[in-house]
Amino acid sequence: MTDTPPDQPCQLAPFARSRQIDDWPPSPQRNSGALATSNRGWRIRWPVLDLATCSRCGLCFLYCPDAAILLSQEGYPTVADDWCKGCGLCAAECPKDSIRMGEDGEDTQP
Amino acid sequence: MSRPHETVWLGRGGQGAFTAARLLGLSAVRFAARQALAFPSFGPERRGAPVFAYTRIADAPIHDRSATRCADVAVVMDASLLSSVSTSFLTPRTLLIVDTDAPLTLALPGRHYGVPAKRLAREWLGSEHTNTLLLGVLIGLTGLLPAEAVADGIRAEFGQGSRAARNLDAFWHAHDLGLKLRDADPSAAA
Amino acid sequence: MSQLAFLSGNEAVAEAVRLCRPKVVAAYPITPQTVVVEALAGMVESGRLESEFVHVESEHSALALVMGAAATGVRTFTATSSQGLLYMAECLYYASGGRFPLVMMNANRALALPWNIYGDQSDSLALISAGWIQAYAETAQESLDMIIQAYAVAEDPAVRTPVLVNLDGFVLTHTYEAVSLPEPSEVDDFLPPPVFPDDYPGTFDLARPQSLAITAGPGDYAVFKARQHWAMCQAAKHIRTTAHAFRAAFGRGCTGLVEGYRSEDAEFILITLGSTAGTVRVVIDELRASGQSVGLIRLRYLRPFPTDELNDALFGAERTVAVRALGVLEKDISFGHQGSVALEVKAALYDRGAGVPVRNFVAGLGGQDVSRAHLADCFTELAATLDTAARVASGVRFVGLKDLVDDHDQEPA
Amino acid sequence: MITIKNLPEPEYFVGHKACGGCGGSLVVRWTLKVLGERCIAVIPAGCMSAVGFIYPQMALGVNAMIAPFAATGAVLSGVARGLKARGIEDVTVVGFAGDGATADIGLQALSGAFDRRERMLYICYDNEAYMNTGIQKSGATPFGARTTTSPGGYRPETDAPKKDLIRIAAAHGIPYAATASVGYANDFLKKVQKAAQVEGPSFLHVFAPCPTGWGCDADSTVRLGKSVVDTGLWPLVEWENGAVRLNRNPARFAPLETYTGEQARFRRLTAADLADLEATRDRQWRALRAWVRESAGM
Repeated sequence: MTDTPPDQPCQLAPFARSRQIDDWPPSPQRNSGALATSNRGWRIRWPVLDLATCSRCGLCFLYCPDAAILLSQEGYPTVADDWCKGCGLCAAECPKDSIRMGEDGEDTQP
Repeated sequence: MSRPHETVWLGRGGQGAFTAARLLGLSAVRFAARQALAFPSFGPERRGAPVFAYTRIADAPIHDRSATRCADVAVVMDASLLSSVSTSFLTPRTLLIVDTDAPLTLALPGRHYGVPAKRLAREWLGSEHTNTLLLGVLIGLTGLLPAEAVADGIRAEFGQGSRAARNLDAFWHAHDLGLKLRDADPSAAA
Repeated sequence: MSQLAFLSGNEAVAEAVRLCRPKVVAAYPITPQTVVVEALAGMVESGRLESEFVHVESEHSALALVMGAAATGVRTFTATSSQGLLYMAECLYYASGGRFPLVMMNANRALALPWNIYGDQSDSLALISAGWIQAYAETAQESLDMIIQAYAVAEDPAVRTPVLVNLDGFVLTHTYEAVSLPEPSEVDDFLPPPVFPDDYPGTFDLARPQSLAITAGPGDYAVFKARQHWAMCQAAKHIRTTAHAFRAAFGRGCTGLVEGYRSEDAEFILITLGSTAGTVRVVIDELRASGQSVGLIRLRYLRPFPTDELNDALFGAERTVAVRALGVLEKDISFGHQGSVALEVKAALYDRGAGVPVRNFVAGLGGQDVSRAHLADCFTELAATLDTAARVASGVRFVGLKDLVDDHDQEPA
Repeated sequence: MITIKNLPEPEYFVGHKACGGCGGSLVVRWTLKVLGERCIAVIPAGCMSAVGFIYPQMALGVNAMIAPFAATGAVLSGVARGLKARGIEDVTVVGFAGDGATADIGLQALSGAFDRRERMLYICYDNEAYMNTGIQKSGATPFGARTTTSPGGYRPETDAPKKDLIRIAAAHGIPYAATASVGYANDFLKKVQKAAQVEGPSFLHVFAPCPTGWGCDADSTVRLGKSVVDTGLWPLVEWENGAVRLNRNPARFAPLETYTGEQARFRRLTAADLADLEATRDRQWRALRAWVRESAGM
């Protein structure tokens, strides 16, 4: 069954398109948090972080509608490649101007 | 095959015509091992408006669900209705029982029996509800069901309280009255 | 043991629901269904039924609400009629597409305009494609029995398709008759528990969260719909096995999706549904007594449509006489064509019934009384159908229209 | 108390297909962080259901279902009663409906659920038009805002403001109703927590910008969420058991242009329109302050 849940909710899980009719669940239902495709292709720009000036306030993490900013144990942000759509909210709301929107694919932590 | 016995009840909304129709059917089914359908004239219930109700009784299961076209018995709880509603279900064979204090002079088909039901209900029941009383007259006159079966039906409907006792009392009195009417006209027996 | 009661169709449904112990009941009144929700309210108040009784603000909400409740894994009930059924039409498709195992009673009633509260079958037949199993009861007893069986069928994990149990408005909903009322323990033994097992598909799961009633794009939608269709087709088998089990447990009831009455040796057969079948039986007995070769086939279920059963009944090996003409009698008209049931029947007969003339009789619209004389007329007309001229006339015959208008009951020239 | 400083780590709304900078998805993400995994979400037809449940990808990490457009309140009721019948008491039932699904087509079902005192949290994420269908006017579209069905800017016969959902909710006498904005996160988080604790229905009306529909930059969502409050166009109000409180009650408002100037939907506003908008705002605030005084028994 393609219905097998991923180990963690809302993690990227590989999903091969069903080929057998029985691979579809019997009704419009599916395990929650079962994701297949990345949103990577949505963006033109993405955040480039200057950790030297980062105050670890966490506002970038707070305001990301896509949960694409992850915080390290120490409170520093990293960018989730699969989820960032490049909207720029994190950069706009960073009180220290530690985030700028660079080209997609640029090193996020130069 | 034998045709089911058809009783038509005619009253005004609130007078208990349908309760009487249902009580007769209930007694037939639960206490006389007969089959019955009981149904009201379909539609919204409006207090005071003319109400028909029907009881269809037979020995075998009743499948016919069409309207009653020929009544064996018609019970009229308010004589004033007879001039304003269609009585096409009356035939020369119909026994027409009418609540009236005055002598009956109706230009309608059927054999007519006048009973001062409201006056008697005030006396026996302390109310103007004539349904159990007219049920008693009907059973006495026609012998359609064993009277004890209808008494059981009344007990099942009204429970054990004083209301049941009063209604039973009225029923039996009325039953005697029906028997007397029948003695005067033996052809009325069902 | 079971007790004999004197109940209306509506009351029989309410008693059946009480015995099935739904955990959530959504109630919105509409004539002629209202007695059902009133009776259930009384049962909840008196403690005879332990259920969340929810007063909703519309039929749309009633069906949406029981869908939400079913998603938590509990048995539910609601009832409606006519405009109410159409008002919840969107949710009917939702519920069947989501494969929620709901049971709903519908008091068959005419549709406005003209506004009319009396019985006919236009409401449920308008929603024949909504993905619900559609059952039509003839008697109060069958209404009670169908409700109980409906839960068994709907909740069967292989079916998971909602069931609509239809009662003719007033003629059945408001008519009192003898009903054998089972004991609660007997129904408990017959049905699964009213709280579904934790792994019941299509319900929330707190240990393993589920997304239900989801979106599917063009690449997947068709697969879900095909599976829904197959489940409905499979349901026919489950309806029959459930009916056999019911008969074994309670000693009564039809076991097929169609029921014949004196039809095996009848040349002229009326096909109908609902309570009108009862009056047809009486007319058949009368006509048989005068030597006429007439019979009845009653459609107990319109979805899944019993194509094979119907064909077997009409053309099967057990017949002793060949069918010469068929009439389909229904309280419905699909404007500009014919009655919906006639269209269904004709489609079902396409392979095996070629050459048998089928006439469509529309009767009982908006509560019009269907009399024995009307039905006898139908059989007379069926016989006349055999002459070539009548055979090609495919129009609808409005039964009894002559009683109402002086000139004609056929389409103006 | 959960604040922006200690927002729980688990994510329950990830990988959804909402537009970049979507305010509505921020509302869902934050709310689920507060409520945690023992929650059942009901989402009617609209942006959040269209972006969160596309088979086979399910973006919500909690139990969830899509409701018929008009029936969020009814489905929430059903879920709440089903849980009650099963004796499950520690699961929050939450609805996320847009402004069309709340102020227009779903108002009847919402009113019924309020009336029945269902134990549910109903969140309206308000982006002020039907966005999932492509920016059509709703009952919550403000004066002067261009939509595809009000191309010249929404101009009703009068200068009536958008439907006052908080007053409609409060008029049902429910225990808790509040407005919030994605621009004021702590205020929002506090209100979600309060609302989830209430016995009975609670209602949050949350300002949730839609960069796609409003013609503003994708990174302006939070900024607009602040400026709409600071200009007085979106009062932060709390109704708790009959008492009304203004969470922000400024003596002076920021100029309207700081809010309208960023959005293409307001581009056609003339100076006279802005004056009308300002007058309407001031009238609303007078009424609001009167409501506060009245509720305090003054």
